Amino acid sequence: MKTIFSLINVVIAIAAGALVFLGYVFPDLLGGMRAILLQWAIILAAFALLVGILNLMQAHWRKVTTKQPKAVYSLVVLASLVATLLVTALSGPAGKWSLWIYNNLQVPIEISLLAVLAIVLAYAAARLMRRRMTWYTGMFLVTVLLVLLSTAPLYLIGEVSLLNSLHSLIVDILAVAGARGLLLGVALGTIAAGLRVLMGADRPYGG
Amino acid sequence: MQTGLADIFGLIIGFLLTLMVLSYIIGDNFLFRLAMAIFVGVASGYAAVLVIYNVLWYQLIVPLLTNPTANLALTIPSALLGIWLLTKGSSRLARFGNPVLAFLVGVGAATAVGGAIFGTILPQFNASTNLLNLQYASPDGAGLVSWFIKGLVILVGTLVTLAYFHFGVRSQGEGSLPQRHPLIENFLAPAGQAFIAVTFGVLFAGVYAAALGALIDRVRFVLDIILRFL
Amino acid sequence: MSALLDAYGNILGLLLALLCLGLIILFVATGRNKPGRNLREIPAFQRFRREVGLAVESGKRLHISLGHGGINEIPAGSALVGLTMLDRCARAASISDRPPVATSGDPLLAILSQDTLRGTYHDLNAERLYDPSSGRLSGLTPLSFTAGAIPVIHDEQISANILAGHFGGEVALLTEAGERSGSLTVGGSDNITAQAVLYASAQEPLIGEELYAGGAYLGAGSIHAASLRMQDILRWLLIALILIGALFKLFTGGG
Amino acid sequence: MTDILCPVCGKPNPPEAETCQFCQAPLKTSAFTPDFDEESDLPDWLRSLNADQNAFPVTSPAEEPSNVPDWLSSIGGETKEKEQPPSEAPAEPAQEQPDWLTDLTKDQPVEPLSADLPVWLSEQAPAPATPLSDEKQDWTDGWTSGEQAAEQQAEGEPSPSVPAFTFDAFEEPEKPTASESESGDMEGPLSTLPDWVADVTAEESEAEGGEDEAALAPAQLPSWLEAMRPAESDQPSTPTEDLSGASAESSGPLIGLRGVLSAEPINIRMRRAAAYSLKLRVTDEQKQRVALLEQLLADEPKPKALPAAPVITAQYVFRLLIALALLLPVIWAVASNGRLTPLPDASARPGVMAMYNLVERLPADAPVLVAFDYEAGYSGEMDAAASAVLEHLLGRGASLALVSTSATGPALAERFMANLNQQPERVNNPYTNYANLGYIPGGSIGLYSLAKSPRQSLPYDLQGVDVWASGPLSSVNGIADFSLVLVLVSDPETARAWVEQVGPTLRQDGAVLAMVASAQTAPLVQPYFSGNPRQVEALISGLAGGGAYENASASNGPARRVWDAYSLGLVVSVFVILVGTALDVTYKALLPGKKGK
Repeated sequence: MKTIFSLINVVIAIAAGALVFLGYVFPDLLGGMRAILLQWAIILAAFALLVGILNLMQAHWRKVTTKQPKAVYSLVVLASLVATLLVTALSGPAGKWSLWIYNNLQVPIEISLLAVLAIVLAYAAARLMRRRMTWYTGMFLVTVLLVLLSTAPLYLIGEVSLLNSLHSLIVDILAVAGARGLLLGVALGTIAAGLRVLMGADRPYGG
Repeated sequence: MQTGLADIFGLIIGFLLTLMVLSYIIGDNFLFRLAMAIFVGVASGYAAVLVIYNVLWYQLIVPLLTNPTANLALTIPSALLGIWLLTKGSSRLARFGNPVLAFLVGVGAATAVGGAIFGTILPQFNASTNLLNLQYASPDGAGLVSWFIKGLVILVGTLVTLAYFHFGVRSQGEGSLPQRHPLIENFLAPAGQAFIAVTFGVLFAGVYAAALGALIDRVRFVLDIILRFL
Repeated sequence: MSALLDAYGNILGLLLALLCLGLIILFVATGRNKPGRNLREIPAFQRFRREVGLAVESGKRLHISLGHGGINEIPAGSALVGLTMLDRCARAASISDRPPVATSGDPLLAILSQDTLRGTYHDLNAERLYDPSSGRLSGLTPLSFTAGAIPVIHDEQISANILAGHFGGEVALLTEAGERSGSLTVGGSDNITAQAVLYASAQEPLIGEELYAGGAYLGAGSIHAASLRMQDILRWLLIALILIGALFKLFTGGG
Repeated sequence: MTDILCPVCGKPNPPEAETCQFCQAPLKTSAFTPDFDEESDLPDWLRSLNADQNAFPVTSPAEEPSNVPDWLSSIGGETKEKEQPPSEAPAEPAQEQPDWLTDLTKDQPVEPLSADLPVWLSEQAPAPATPLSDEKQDWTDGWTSGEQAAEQQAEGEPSPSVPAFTFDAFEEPEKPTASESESGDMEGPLSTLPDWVADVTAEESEAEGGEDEAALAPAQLPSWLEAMRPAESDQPSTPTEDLSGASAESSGPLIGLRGVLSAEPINIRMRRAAAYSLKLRVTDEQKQRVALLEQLLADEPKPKALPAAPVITAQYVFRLLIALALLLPVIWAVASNGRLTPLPDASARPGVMAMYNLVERLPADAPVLVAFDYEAGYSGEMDAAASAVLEHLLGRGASLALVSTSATGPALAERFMANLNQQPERVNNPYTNYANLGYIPGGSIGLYSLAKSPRQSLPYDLQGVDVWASGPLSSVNGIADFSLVLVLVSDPETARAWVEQVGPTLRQDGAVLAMVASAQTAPLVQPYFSGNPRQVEALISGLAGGGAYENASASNGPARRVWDAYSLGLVVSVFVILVGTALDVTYKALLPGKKGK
């Protein structure tokens, strides 16, 4: 009985995938069908968000009820989640109190996390040569230093034309070439991963 | 006055949260964890209301209430499939939601393949073949040589970077370890790896510059608050 | 040539997809692709496999982070590969004292990670060992997902972190938490900005399309190895066509 | 009515039969008929169940009462083995195993489970685990063969064939005292046995009884049965007493026997049943050993606590030094609020000049679509990068429509506009000529539908007002009707999605796509600006681009306020990374013995 259901799941995945992909190829013929399926997917993603929120709350609630270590943080997550849901739902996404929560809690924390990222990246760059001493990591480090120096006029000195030309050589030529090769490689990998699902070989949906 | 008070109170909370997060630089501590817990709750709650408001309310419930017959192909099936997907919320009923998940994974896979082919491979192919296209050289012919060298370097860089990732190996003769073709192993791969190292250096510097902008913004914010309240 | 692409781009895209499909089926059918036998060695996967064994013996846990890319958007490809690697990790470490945990930043991805873990334990006749909270949604925005994953790395005796999915520059916060808690970090992403950050901060970065070879290197079946052979064939086909196209436009003045 | 068991061959016969239908032995020897008809008050389902039980007394090992003496449980033991499920057919041979896995599994020899177990347990030891049979078992072979064995240990309960580890197994069956056995009454240890046992013992006692009733006419036994008759030597040699006149036993296991030894059934039955205490006689040493074993079993599944890592390490100090070296100069530069470093020159940055010219060429009251597609974390950099451009747009009298493909984008847009209105020149005359259309869900799919039809994709603004009916947006039907589409973006994927999904529609109708990209995204958007054909008409890269734009538009924006700190920060960062690398490599070189971690 179970194999019948998994077979049905595989057929659904392949059929939906084929229709959407053919919608790319024949936009006039199947473009409308593709748009509808994609619109369904957008709305289903919103329903999935409801399940996701439930999952998040269940996980933290279980931590609190089973008194696992550091469960106090889970309690704080639940409290802030419920409070934000209530305030934002009542006053609307662009309401005064929603924006108050967003501007005074979420934005400062996110910017501070990126500020910590600056220190973390500097530390990672400083330890790179110790972790992997090769010609390529050396080239990487030299490139980082040159680009940082040429991103803005030097302090007190101002613009240095040599640095600017180095900057455009590195960014406009070498990086564009490497980025294009990387993007093409990633695209090949994405095609392979997607086709395995469309063939029914990979079935992450419990097929 | 009441709004003024809320703003001041907000600034103080923002100030405290900023210091709590920056304390992670010294080490993982209680204040940082508290700030992270608040952040996960607030961000998830706000994003949830936004999505429910913009998608479920405006694109599903309002059309169903105001004009049920319009756009039937969109509203009814997605509402039914959505409710069906809610079974994934309980671990006992989760198995029944697999068909809807299969639909979403199928659509996602097709979007990925379509995006990769029509969004990356064809445009990048077209842009790469235009690198030496005289049509796009500068009209007055000035700097033709530098334009050509620039185009050639980008073309070669793109191809050797792509070649570097070759996965297949074959034994190159009796008793030797399986290896990639000597042309790849000794020429294309090292050149490709050099281009990759430079590209990653540029991208890393970009991320660092953005993060430095955030660090300066936070330092300015903290100093502003201190100066304001002292 | 550009006019050709604009006019027949759709058909060319379809032919390319069918060619890829045909090559995969051909290589699976001919079976000339023994898994793990004729692929170049990637240090990251080599060290990761050893780390899985050490994790089981030392009673530690594996953490697989699937990123915050949506399943019905372009980054779906990296998310699908992340789920395959999650399945392989769960199989290998299912007898550990502390079974693996998966974090993600997209609701659909969190549901899929739970289904993947349930399916894996079902295959191993150990459905009792499956714990629904091992597939977690740690936050709904990119940075809140990262903020939710950092405590997992610090608190849950993690021996190895596998970052496989769509990340941004903030992925360095996860590798930093890994380094502070003394765990190995193997990481790859479809976003090349995140790859650049992982190149500098992860102990074992996966660069370019190496992330997509995860299934083949972890023995997820012959179709993954066949996919890699298809990618190699396509790679050289693209290189040849780009060269021919560039020379054609050079000599014909844009044609 | 109950079938009658044949006294000779023990097979069930219908109640009305005179002789056994199998061996023709006479049935009516005044056999035992129960005092009361137990059947009548049983429910139907139990009756059918009861009948079956009497006919085929099958007791599954698991239900076997634990207080059964050993001699009986060993019979059960045999039945258990018979019931042992045949081991599954050997699975197909595992797929060839990759080299790295065979090395992995070679180091962990799997000891046979039953090597040093006690005999009674090792017989019951589970069959060796069979590897997975589906095509995916390869590098995990080592794990799965271990798994199933461990799984059975992890289960904690013994596999069905291993008898539950109970103390009764050690109990010595109490020997019935002489008087009880003679009285034949069922007061002894058998008194609590189920009916089927009683039937078994009744058959045996009848067989024995057979010899006493030599007077019964010998049955004409069939030859094959005659051959099975026990040899003469088994026959008791002593003459038996003539008991034909004695009364036959009417109940208990000795039913039907005549002349059972002289005890009076009634007064025996009247005595209170002897209480057999089930209290265990276990020595203290045994108790300790059992407690130790229980402790071992309890600890096995519990994950072991791991040693906490030291807090202060060389890495920790190194990290603190780097943080201080970066933070102190930045704090000083921000606190001093100097204007020592000039803003970057806009003419040296083609993307900035292109943006400036674009905005300058906009007609008055032109509708402009502004997408806030960056995460809140990047607003420190993006506010400084984009403020000058939007100030310029507001100065030109453009009417803005704000959208976002990120869930928190709309709030970010409101925050940005609020900051703009806090500029000195707008405190008294805030700018309100904008509509916040909210969030476009679905990432690139959402952009595809926005490019097709903005009105259908975003029907209402955040306040729920239909902004397309009237006002500056009433003239906009398609996305190309916007004079400018300006995307503020911090993620390369999002930038690519705008170029691929919206770009083609804009180019078809001559509309313009411009971007303000974060410094991390600019290198990947650059090819779209410098490529041929140009897919992004103008590009501002990060804070440096914002500074250049402020330079071009001679405005005193946020970029100028932090410019000194930014340029000093970059120089200090280069210095910190260089010195840090040198120190770290030297530190590793000086300590060759210690493995660099």
